[in-house]
Amino acid sequence: MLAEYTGVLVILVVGMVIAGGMLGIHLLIGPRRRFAEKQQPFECGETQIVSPRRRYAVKFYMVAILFVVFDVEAIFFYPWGAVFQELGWFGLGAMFVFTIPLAVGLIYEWMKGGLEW
Amino acid sequence: MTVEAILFYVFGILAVVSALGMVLNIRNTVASAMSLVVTMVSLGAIYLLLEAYLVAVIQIMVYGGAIVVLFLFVVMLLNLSTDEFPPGKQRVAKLAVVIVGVAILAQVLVALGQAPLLVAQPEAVPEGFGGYRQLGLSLYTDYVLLVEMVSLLLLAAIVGALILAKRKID
Amino acid sequence: MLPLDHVIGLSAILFTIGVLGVATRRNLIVILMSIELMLNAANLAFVGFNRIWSQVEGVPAIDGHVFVLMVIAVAAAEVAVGLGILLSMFRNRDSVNVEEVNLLKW
Amino acid sequence: MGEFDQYLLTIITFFPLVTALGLMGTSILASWLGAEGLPAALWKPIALASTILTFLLSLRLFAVFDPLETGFQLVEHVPWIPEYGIHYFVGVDGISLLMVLLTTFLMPVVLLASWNDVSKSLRTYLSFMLSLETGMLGAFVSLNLFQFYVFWEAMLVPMYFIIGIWGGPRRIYAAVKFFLFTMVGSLLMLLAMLVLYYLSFDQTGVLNFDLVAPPGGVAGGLLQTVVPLDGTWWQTQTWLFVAFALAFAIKVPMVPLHTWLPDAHVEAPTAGSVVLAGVLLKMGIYGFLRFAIPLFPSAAVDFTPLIMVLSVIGIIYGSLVAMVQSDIKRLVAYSSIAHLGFVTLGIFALNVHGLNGGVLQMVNHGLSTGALFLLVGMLYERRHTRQITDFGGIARPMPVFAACFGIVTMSSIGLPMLNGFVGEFLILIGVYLAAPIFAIIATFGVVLSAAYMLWMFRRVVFGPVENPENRGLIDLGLREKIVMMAMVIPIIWIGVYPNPLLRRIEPSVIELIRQLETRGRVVGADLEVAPEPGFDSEPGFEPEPGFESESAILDEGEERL
Amino acid sequence: MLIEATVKVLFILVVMVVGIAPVITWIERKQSALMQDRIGANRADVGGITVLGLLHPAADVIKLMTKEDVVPEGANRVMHLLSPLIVAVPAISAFAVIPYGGVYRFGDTTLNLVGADIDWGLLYIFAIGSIAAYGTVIAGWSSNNNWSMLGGLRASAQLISYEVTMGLTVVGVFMVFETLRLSDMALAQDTTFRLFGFLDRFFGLDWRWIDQVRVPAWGIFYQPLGFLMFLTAIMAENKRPPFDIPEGESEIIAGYHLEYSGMRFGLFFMSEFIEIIIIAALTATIFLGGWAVPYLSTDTIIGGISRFFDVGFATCLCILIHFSTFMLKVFAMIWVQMLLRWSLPRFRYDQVMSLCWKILLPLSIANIFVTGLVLLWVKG
Amino acid sequence: MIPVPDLNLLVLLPIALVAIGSMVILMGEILLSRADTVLGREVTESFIGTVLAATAIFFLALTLYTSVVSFAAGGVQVFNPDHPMYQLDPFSSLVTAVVALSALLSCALSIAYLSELRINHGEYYALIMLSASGMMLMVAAVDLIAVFLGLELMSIPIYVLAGFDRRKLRSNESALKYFLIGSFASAILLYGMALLYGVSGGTSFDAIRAGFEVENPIAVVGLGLVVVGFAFKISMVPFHQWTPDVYEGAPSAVTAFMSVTVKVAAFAALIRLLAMAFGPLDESLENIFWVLSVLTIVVGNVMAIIQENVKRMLAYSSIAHSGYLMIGLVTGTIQGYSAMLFYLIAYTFMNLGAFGVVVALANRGNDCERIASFAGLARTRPGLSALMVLFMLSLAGIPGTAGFMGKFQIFMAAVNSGEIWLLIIGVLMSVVSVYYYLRIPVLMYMKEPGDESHRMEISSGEGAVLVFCALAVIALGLFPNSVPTLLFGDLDVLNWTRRSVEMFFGG
Repeated sequence: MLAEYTGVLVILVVGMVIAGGMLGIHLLIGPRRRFAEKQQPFECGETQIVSPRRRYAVKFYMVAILFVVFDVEAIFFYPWGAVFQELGWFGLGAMFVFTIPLAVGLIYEWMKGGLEW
Repeated sequence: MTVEAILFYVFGILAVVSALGMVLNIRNTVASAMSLVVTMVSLGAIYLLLEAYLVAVIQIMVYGGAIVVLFLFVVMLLNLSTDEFPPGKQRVAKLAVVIVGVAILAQVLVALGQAPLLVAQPEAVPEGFGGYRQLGLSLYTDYVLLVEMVSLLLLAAIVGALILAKRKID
Repeated sequence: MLPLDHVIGLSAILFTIGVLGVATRRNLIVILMSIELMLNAANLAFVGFNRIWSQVEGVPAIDGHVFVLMVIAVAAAEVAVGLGILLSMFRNRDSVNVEEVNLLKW
Repeated sequence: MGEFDQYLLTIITFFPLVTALGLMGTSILASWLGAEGLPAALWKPIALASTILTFLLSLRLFAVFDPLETGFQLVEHVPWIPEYGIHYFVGVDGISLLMVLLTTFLMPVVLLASWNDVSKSLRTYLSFMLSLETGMLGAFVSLNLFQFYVFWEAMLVPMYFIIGIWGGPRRIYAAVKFFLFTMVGSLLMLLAMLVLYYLSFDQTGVLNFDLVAPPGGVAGGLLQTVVPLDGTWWQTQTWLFVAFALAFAIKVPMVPLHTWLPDAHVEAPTAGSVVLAGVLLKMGIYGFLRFAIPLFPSAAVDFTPLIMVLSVIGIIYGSLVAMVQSDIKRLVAYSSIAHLGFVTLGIFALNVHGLNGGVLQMVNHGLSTGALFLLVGMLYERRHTRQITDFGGIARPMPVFAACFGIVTMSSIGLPMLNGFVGEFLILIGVYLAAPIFAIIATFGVVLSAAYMLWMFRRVVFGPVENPENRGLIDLGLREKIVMMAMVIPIIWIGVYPNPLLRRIEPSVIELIRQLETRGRVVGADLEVAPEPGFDSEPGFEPEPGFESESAILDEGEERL
Repeated sequence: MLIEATVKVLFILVVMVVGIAPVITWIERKQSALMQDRIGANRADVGGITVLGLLHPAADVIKLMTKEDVVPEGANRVMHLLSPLIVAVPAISAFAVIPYGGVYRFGDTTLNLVGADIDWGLLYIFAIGSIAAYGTVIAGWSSNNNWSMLGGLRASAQLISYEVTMGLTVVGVFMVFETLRLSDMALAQDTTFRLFGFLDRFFGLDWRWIDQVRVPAWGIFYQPLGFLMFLTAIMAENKRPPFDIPEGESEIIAGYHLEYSGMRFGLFFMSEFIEIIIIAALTATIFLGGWAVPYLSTDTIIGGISRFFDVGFATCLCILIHFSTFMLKVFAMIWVQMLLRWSLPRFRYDQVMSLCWKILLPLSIANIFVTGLVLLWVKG
Repeated sequence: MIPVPDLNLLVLLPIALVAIGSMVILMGEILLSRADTVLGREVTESFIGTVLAATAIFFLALTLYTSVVSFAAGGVQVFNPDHPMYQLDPFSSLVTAVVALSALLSCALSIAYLSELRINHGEYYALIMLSASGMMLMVAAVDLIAVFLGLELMSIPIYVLAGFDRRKLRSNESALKYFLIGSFASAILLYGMALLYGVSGGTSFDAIRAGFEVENPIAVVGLGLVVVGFAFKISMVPFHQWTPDVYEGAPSAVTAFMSVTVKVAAFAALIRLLAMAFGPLDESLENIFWVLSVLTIVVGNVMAIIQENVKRMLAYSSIAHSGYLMIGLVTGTIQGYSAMLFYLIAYTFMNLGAFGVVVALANRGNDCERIASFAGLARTRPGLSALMVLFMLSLAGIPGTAGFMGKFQIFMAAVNSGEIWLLIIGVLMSVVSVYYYLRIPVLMYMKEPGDESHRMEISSGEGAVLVFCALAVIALGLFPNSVPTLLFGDLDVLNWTRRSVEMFFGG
């Protein structure tokens, strides 16, 4: 079984070599002329007045939290989908029951404005 | 030593190092989170080596891809990138926890040394072990109750997160 | 063929690192991450042990794997709620230092 | 016995509680319905009527009681929690009969006496008093250890509130102290009870909390339990006795454990003090008589010297401390310690005279000290002070009061023809027979008590009226006169003709002594052989003289000391 | 084994990454020019030869290589360097599981034309993709630039949102093909089915001509809605227009890679194009039959050719045909993406999120259950 | 197609009802908050709250009914005979019923409180029910996976509930602490379970029972970690530090709920685990429990004395009660376990009552929680004060109350096992506890009122709950074997508890 993963290992290594090599070459041949203005973060010509290291809208968190929850939901779907035909009606029923609370959760989130941007 | 064993040690060491990096890096929380990603991915690789295929991919998807992302979000968005907090009180309690933790570790390691688990180690696992097919079939027959319960748990998480995090609840 | 003893040993080490993280760090996020690390250590132990107990009386047994799946789901829910709590606290106070969680004596 | 008498004890016990619940219940019901409850003017009369009715019922009890019969009478035995051998099991013998009577008698008197004392949340007060009465009565008639414990603790709560709410300035301290002291002992007693319970279970195979075998019951009572004298430490009789004795000694109180008493007495409202002194303190002695001594006879005998010493110390100490008190109530409180020292002394003489006297003296003390507290309360009501120095020459404005005070004081001292004398005399005889030296010291205590009582009496009642505030004092009103009459008449009656009481006490006392004999030292040395009554000691065991007769007891007592 | 895997992997990498990826940049320019009535890339020349502007990709590389590597002050240098790698490596690695040919038998040996024929290939891509999400967010964060930060946030929020939907939209396909292995999926599509076969359940007939209509057993015919949703989701994953809110230049300049220059930017750029290929290859594999030639199953092809040639040669030819078919489909999908990219205006961010959570997510769940019901009904 | 497993869906009814209820509430909350009028009534926030609470109570009552029916039917039913995860037997039915009842009472208690604190969101009830479903899973589980899942399903909603008053920092912090400690504990528990799985090769209790060996150090460590994990939940010393903080910070109604149900569920699950998966306890474990029990009793009682906050005081008192309950664990006998169960039932009513009084006093967004603010309460709120006295007496273990019957049975069991020293310590500490429990009656009845403003009216929900608890406390205290009820005849709680645990001993 594990033999199947050789390709993955290879491509990971190759991928790193490619990406790393490109960066490396660039570092080698790229010019280097630094001065203060160039090093400043780009703010359309203004000097930076607000640090980006601050709190952002809560929506982002809501999305991330929702994502985590629904990602878990999704991983329960994958193996189920793959064996669905073997499970038959029973499997469909089980998954239906599984989905109800999540659907309720989604509707709830939706209606409560948790999905509004 | 087989290739698998070598890979196991590589990933094991990677996991430990990155875990230590996560815990010990007190200057940069984002880096801590990224270290955690490395740990998670290494663990995923070890799961693969242990022929827990579905678990491995789910580990990477959920732990590596979702949970730590959430951490990272919070770290970045709340600007918790550095945390040079003043040294804390309660040294004793913490020391106690540390000692107990290390003691348990030692205990387990010694126990492992004394009573090797090798006795029952099977050379090969049954056909299809750890794949999505076997796991899927068991999950939705033998363990179907747990699956339903997980969905309740997720419902609770959704509701709870919304209640707590949303600025205004109507 | 993996050295399963070492797998369990690795999980114990990771678990301990997690405990140490919880005990020594004061950044709430890092504490949470350490707890996740502990859960992962347990997962590793489950998977490792399941490799040993891949067959019980001739029947493939995957209790450990199922447990891990459940733990992952639980961890996700836990993190979602935990960060929600963190957010609601952060909204009222600007710190995530455990030691500043001090209205109630810790 | 008629149908009615069969349930007499239950009715007596629970009648006050029912009244209390009725008082509270109607108000709750009324407030729910939005209607007006019972008019406030009716509360006191209803409570009083209830207590008087209870007293009348207990007189009926007195009449029904057969003085010739030993053992428990009017027994009721109903399963309560039969899984654990807990039954509702009541019955009276001579001792508890008197205690019941004393209780039911004191309650109406007390209520009448404190007619105007209490204005703050009156209904609650009355309910507490009534439920207190139930608690006390229940404890006196219980023959099931568990049930006893329930009542024993249950009466604590109302008393605690009575002291704490309606008491004097330091009432909270006093109330909490009272509660905590009692709790320590009683919880240890609970433990000992449980140990005993399982001992009995081991021996009989039946889970049983009954003290004696119920009528028609198969299981023997706990009294049949053989408590080993050695064994696991927590199973030895000694330790079990200590646990029980501690609980009772705190309640009595015996000397090193007495410190709650002055506080409680002083801070309690008059009614509370009277009930406390009159009944609650007796609970400790009653506990010794009913439980500690018969259950653990050998240990009791072993501990006799210690308890006697403590009693004597109590007598002397109480008297001496009483002597230096400037507060009348405090003085009476310390005198209580001294008097109860007498009682325990008499009880632990463990012979007929001592026990007879002790039991009688319990009644006497209840009457005389109760009356004293009542009188002090009446004074306090008028002057709002209890300092001896504030008074003087009370006899002039308040002759009736002075007369009553005089009689009661004399009774307390133990003047012949008054009740105190009979009791103290019997006790002294008993103690003398058992341990002459203690009798002598105790006699000295009598002298001391005379000294402080008379000294106090003189300073309060006689002499010129120095304090102008005392000049205008009004003498006892009709209500107060009735109260005092109610107290004084039995004081004199018992002093002159104690026989009706003694007649009823004696069989029970003899029964108790028989218990001691049959389950004395030999018992428990060998678990297999439970000796029959009159069974002589077996060879190899420490010889113990058989308790054949009264004289034998006397001999034994002399021999021992 | 190692060598075989390496060869297979390198082959696809060379074809896709080295071969196609640069070409796509050119295609994009030319196509957009075509659509906008311009000429498009035509300036880069080597000695006056422009070859329709085909030299532009090479010029781009050289330019990026020789640009200065600027790291803004206040940036986290390590993270700044890491994030393009985190984006690029997963993108490249995704090729490992994409089957570009079927399983062929040469005597005793079998040739399986997929870099790593792992059991849960599709999940592998999802997993890889979820790791790639770190790249954008880290890039945005490490640059110490408000626009970058905002871009990174938007990018990651969008990525993770669509990750869920993307997963759920293909569950229907799993159910139909009963597998998560991409090569099995492709194999399963190497046949045809009666399009209206399910009507048998209702009419019980051999029912006119319509009953005999056969179509290739492609995912798109089983899961038309799934195909559309999957395409939408996976395109959103790539953050290309019309889903390019994270880098919407009119709002936040260039988003998370604003502070990137030189090859660091090049890697972001490259992975974006690699992802286009992956999307194309993946949709082709899942929904368009992968390497399968419509109506001509492998056996038919080999059988047909081997009538004239020897079996080995026939198989080789078949491989060639299959690979070409695959590449054709890939290019078709790339073309579709380009078409979409240049036809549709950019969504607003709230529209993107609504589309994901309020439309695609419920629809995909509904799709799963409808699929389930139909499947079970048809099976009886 | 695989053969369809032979599931016994009816067994799942209690959990299913609660879960459905929670979803109905969520949907109802959405529908109601979007409607202007319902059946001609204007939809106000309090109306929504009441309707949703009524829904919750309805479903919990159904759950209660089903679990009682299942208890009455007796016998052991499993959800999936091939792979038992969830087993409804007398023990789990009884505990399920208790959980349902206390959740029901908590819901009724919260209606007015939530609007008083202006946190009247319908999610509250949904979360309570979700948590209850977790408890039900946990107490009926016969598999470590289900135990763990149930534990988490129980905890996660409670973390949220603890922080339900989002605008208050204290509530936030309470939630945060509970969350941190709780998830730390579950991680420990989980690792223990992993080790147990490792030595036995299965996660079901049967497998563990077969595979557990005291000689195996890994097994011992695993068991230890599992116990530690539970120790956090039942606030066993030295894992108790979170309790007072969390109890104090959380909204009172939530504290009432979690102080009761979590303890019941966690203890029940622990008993079940120890009895079913480990059989008779090893002596060394007994000794550890002995020590921990003493520590818990002493620390809980001693610390309670110095508290100035009612909720903190009750928190320490609940720690102390955990200690008493652990005496039952030390004995490990049928008697000890049934005594624990009885104690838990008694504790449910008395603690819920005590917190209920605190809840009923909450005024205009503020909890009434300083002990000093109880001064003179008897004057202004005589009824509440009387009830509070009753609950305090019961907590202190005065005869005639449920608390006493509980303690009494625990003591009986301990005496029977010869744990005299443990008991002596317990008894002495009981006296200490009397001291702090009495402080409240002292203040209420014997002190003059301060300038605190309490809520002056009691809502019908609170009133009903308090009266119910009071009646239950008295009834259980006086007639543990035949609680008289109007509708259902006499309830023999004493035998119920015994019947429930007999199963563990092959009865």
